[in-house]
Amino acid sequence: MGHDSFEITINCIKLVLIFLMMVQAVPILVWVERRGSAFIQNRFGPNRVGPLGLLQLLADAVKFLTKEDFAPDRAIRPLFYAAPVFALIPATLAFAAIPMSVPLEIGEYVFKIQGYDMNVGIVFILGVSSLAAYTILMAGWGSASKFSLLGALRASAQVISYELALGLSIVGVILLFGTFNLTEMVIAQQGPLTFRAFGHTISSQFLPNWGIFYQPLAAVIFFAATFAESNRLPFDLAEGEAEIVAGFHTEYGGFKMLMFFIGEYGHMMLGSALMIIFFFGGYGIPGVTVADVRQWAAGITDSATQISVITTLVHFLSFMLKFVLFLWIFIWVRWTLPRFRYDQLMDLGWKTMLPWALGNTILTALVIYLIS
Amino acid sequence: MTPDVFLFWFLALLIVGSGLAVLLFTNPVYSALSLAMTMVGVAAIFITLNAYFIAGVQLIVYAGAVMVLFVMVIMLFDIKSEVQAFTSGKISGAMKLIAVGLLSGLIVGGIIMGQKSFVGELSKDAAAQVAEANSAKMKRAAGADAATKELGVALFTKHIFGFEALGVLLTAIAVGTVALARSRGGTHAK
Amino acid sequence: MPSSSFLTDISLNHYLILSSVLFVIGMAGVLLRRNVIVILMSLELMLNAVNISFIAFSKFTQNVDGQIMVFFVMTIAAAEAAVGLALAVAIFKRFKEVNIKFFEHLRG
Amino acid sequence: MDHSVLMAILLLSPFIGFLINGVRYKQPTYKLSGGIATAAVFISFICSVLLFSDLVGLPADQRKIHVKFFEWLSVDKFKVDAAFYVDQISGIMILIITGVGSLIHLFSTEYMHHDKGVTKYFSYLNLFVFNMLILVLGDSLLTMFVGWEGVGLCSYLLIGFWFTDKEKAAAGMKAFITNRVGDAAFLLGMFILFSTFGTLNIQEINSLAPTAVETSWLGALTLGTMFLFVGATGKSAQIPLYVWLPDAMAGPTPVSALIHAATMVTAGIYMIVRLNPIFIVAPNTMMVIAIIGALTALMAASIGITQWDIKKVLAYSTVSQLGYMFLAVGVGAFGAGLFHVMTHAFFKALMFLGSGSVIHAMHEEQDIRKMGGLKKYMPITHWTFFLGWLAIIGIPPFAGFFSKDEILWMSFHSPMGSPVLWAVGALSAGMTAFYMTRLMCLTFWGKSRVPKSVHPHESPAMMTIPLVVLAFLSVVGGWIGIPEVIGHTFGHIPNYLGDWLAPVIRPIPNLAPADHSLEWGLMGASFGIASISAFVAYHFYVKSPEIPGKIAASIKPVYELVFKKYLVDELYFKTIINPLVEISRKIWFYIDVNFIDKLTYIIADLIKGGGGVTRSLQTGNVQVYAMYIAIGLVVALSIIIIK
Repeated sequence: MGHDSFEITINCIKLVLIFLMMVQAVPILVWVERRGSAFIQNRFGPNRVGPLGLLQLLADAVKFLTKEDFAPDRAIRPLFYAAPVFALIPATLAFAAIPMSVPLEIGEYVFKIQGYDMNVGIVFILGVSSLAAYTILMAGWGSASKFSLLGALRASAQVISYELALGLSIVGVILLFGTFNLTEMVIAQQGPLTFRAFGHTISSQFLPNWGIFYQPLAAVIFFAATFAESNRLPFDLAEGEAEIVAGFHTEYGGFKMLMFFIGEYGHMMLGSALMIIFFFGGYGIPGVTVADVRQWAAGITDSATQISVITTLVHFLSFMLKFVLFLWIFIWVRWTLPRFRYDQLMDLGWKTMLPWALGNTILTALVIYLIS
Repeated sequence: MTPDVFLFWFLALLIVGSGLAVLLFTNPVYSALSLAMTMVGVAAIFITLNAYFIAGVQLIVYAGAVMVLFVMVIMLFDIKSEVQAFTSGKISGAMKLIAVGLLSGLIVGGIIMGQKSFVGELSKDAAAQVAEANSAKMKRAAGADAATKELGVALFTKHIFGFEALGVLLTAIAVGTVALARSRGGTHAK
Repeated sequence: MPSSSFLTDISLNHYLILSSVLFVIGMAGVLLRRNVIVILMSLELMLNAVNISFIAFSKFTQNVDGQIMVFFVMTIAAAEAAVGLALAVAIFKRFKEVNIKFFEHLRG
Repeated sequence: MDHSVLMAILLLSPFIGFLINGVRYKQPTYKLSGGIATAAVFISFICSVLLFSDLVGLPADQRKIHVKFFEWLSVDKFKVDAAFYVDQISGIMILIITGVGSLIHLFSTEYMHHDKGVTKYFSYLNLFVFNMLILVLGDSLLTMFVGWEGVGLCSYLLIGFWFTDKEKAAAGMKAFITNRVGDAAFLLGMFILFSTFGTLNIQEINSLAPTAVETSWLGALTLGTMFLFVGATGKSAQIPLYVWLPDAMAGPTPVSALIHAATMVTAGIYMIVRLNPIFIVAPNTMMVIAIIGALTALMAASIGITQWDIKKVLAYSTVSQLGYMFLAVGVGAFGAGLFHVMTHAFFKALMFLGSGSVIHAMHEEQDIRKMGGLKKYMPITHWTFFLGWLAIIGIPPFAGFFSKDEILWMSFHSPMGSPVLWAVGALSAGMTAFYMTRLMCLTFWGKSRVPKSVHPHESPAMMTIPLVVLAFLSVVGGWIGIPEVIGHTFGHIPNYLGDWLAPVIRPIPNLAPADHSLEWGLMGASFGIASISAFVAYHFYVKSPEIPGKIAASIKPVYELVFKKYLVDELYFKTIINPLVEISRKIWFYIDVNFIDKLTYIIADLIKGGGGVTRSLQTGNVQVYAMYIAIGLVVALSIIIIK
């Protein structure tokens, strides 16, 4: 009983921490996005409040929080109010399953830098993130507005369509690593690039053993599909301003609007994290294994706890670097590419990405069957 | 009360409550959302029963796809609240209620009474197994992974015919659904 | 049976009873609701109830076949939902109505 | 060529003709349709000739060509093959059928050219030939029965060919129904023979036939043959079932020639001849046959004297001649009967076709009171008809003389015959001579009574060629069966037909050696009667045409009775048909309307009422149906738990 309650407590703390981390990351991302877009579009962006406009975050937060909380007259209030809250849940729950570093060992306890470790992590993440469609639908329906409803329908159709390509592109990766477990995937990607076939081993000293080298097509499809899943440009038909004002969150303002923001950024973060874990070695450092890092840390200090802490921190840093890079790519793409037309969006999802992902799956299965 | 027990009662209440909500809400949108909630609860129940993979599939297929479809269709129809959500007819209504009540009573009664027979034997075995599972709690994770593999092996060897038959069924369904969706109101169309 | 053990010892029966209660709720929905789509949803509820008992049996007999059956049931449920909704949409397009009372064309 | 191939072509050629014309039955192309039909029958004729010549080539006691195509029926021990065989008897018959048949087809082509249904007509005609061949060639009674029914059908179709005329349709119906009576008897005969011999195969029956004579009236053989004979009276128009044949003249004249003179109506005689081994041992049946035949010959001849319709006269003549044939087989002279079948086929077909030619020339006029003096208008028809006349009244050396004389001689000489039978036969021969001369006089000779509006003319070649051929045959046809007495007198001329048939005909038991002087005397007597009758008739109808009327007036009641055909039709109506109709009507009203119909109505009402009750369960509401399922589930679960 005692052991269980300790576990539960730690798990709760971890979940709260991860949630806070996500929520706190959002203002930074908003700032990056605004500055970055200005940079891309050759403007200044927010630069008045604080150094480099960094305090703009606070100002925005204050503004959001102090705005009047209103609902349209004919809105269906339970749904209208519940939608923003629900927006946070799927992304947070899914993000909690991401392993961000090697486990921390303090004494006899092992703390995973991860909300929870699940053997079928990938399936779970897909399942939870698919719940995001409800948020959009609730918001769209609850607002009692044509634009909202149209946006919601578009968005949910899009999410469902791209989920197929997304899921199928991951199947190749799962076949490759032979596990649903994210941590095991990361471990499998350590060390130099190594091909094993028919008893021969070919390895490269320059390239890390990352998924992208095995599954380039899956990587491309997965990355594109995560854009669609998080409703970001060039797939943001759900909020195409020129057509339907702002889509499902047309009627939202103030703090509720902010929650949708957080949800959207949460999806973005989740996409980036999964991208890293599947194709870019997770928290691993190219050219160096976890053991190497631990050995290096042992040269600095003798305490096992300190060695563990240093190792965990170094890998966390590695993870964060990659993470930020991918988040930047998300922002970069948003301000660079134009929006698709709706039929083009559906054609791309159903007629291009789905068949390619399917082909990739079959090819991978065939190759694995043949060389093993 | 152990966390497992707490979890079971919590989820059971959630499932039954949201299930009743499906039945009782007159607004179909609420019904659909309650159903989605039920689905999530059932997925959680699956997790408590160590069926992780099935839980994930339940989330993806049911909660993620099927229910979204339902909600979308309801929203497309633009039905807000129904004047007559329930069937009229006192006699048939009473008969229906009686049938349902009797059925629930019979099933539950049957389960409890049947302890001495099949279910009872099963429970004894099950108790031993639960004890075994509890003692080997640390190994549970590895066991679950193996279960997923076992599931796949069984699916593609022992139940391959059913799998293929379902594939055919799904193909037929896909064609039929597209045909239905493209029609302008069935055989009455001009 | 004593109530304390009933509350604390979660056995197969608990899952089975949960399953049957859910099944009956779904059945009541099928029998009593008028909206075609709600009826379809109630059907899904019944299928889910069955799934619970499958998984429970699977766990308590340590047999993976139960999970396979759930897999099949889910597939069929998804197919059924697709066809049912397509029919509902077709009917709605034609009659502008989803109340099942209006579809008694096969009345004897 | 292989015999089975020949046989197949022989049988199928008319059938294919029937199919071809049958599918294009609406085409009014008489030349093409007639050409196809004639060619089909002519091919059959060639096959018949080839088969016959093969038959001649075989030794006398093995003259038989048997072809089995497949097993048709097989029920326990009852086996029937689709098999056919040609022997001495059927060989002659197929030559007559296909030979005379193709001539009549040729004649029909021209005769029917104005008719819209000409193609249909030819398809029926071909179907008739096909069925007739099956009847003749079939190796079992059942196969024969198929043909027997088939020709009945074709006869019905062709008699009622102009079915828009109510009387003609009724005539067809009459023929069909009358034949049904005979067919039923034929079936009964078949049953008896099967239960006696255990087979329906004709050859087996013949070989199993006992040699001992059966004297009982109720013996199996007597009964069986009696029933078969009743069947024959239906098909061959004997008392009491002859009534249909005069009415059958409603059909086209070539049909009368082919079916109702030359071929189908002789089927009864053929059947008896073919089964002669069992008939000869049933003397009671033989006696009945002889008496019926003689009576029919006399009665029909007497009616023939009074008729004014050219075809009716010929029809009664046919009935009378058929009576002769039955007389012959009845006294055991099977060969003579078959001989007369052949010669009769020639001259009666000739006369029917001649009458057809006359009718054609007279624009569908059949009343001989409106003819007369046609000799100068239609010379070929007249001369060929004249030869036919000579043949039928029995002037030597024409065909009819030999066959008729043999019949008369045998009816006197055979132990089964008697002087009475001879007397009746001779009397009807005299009557035959009288009415045929009367017909000749009224039609071709004397003063013309042709209405001004009609301009008689000779028929075209297509019609006259068959007449000439048949006239030739009528002249020489009898020479193959010259009686021994004449042959003996004029050098050694053999009786080809008698020798030919000898192996398949059982000899008459206890036949005394012929007394040649008596035979000469009887021959002279019958010839004398015939010539005197002919002369008297010539005198009456050419020299002093008022005499017949006076005679008729002086014996008015008798004349009326004869003129009205002895009121047989009226008798049948009164005694059989009307009561039957009355009883049927009663049965219809009491059993059908009041019982069966009411019963079904009650059942229907019950079902309807029950349906009305259960209908309320079918609300069309899915949920109510689901409720039924739920209730069923409750019941099932309760049962399980209670157990």
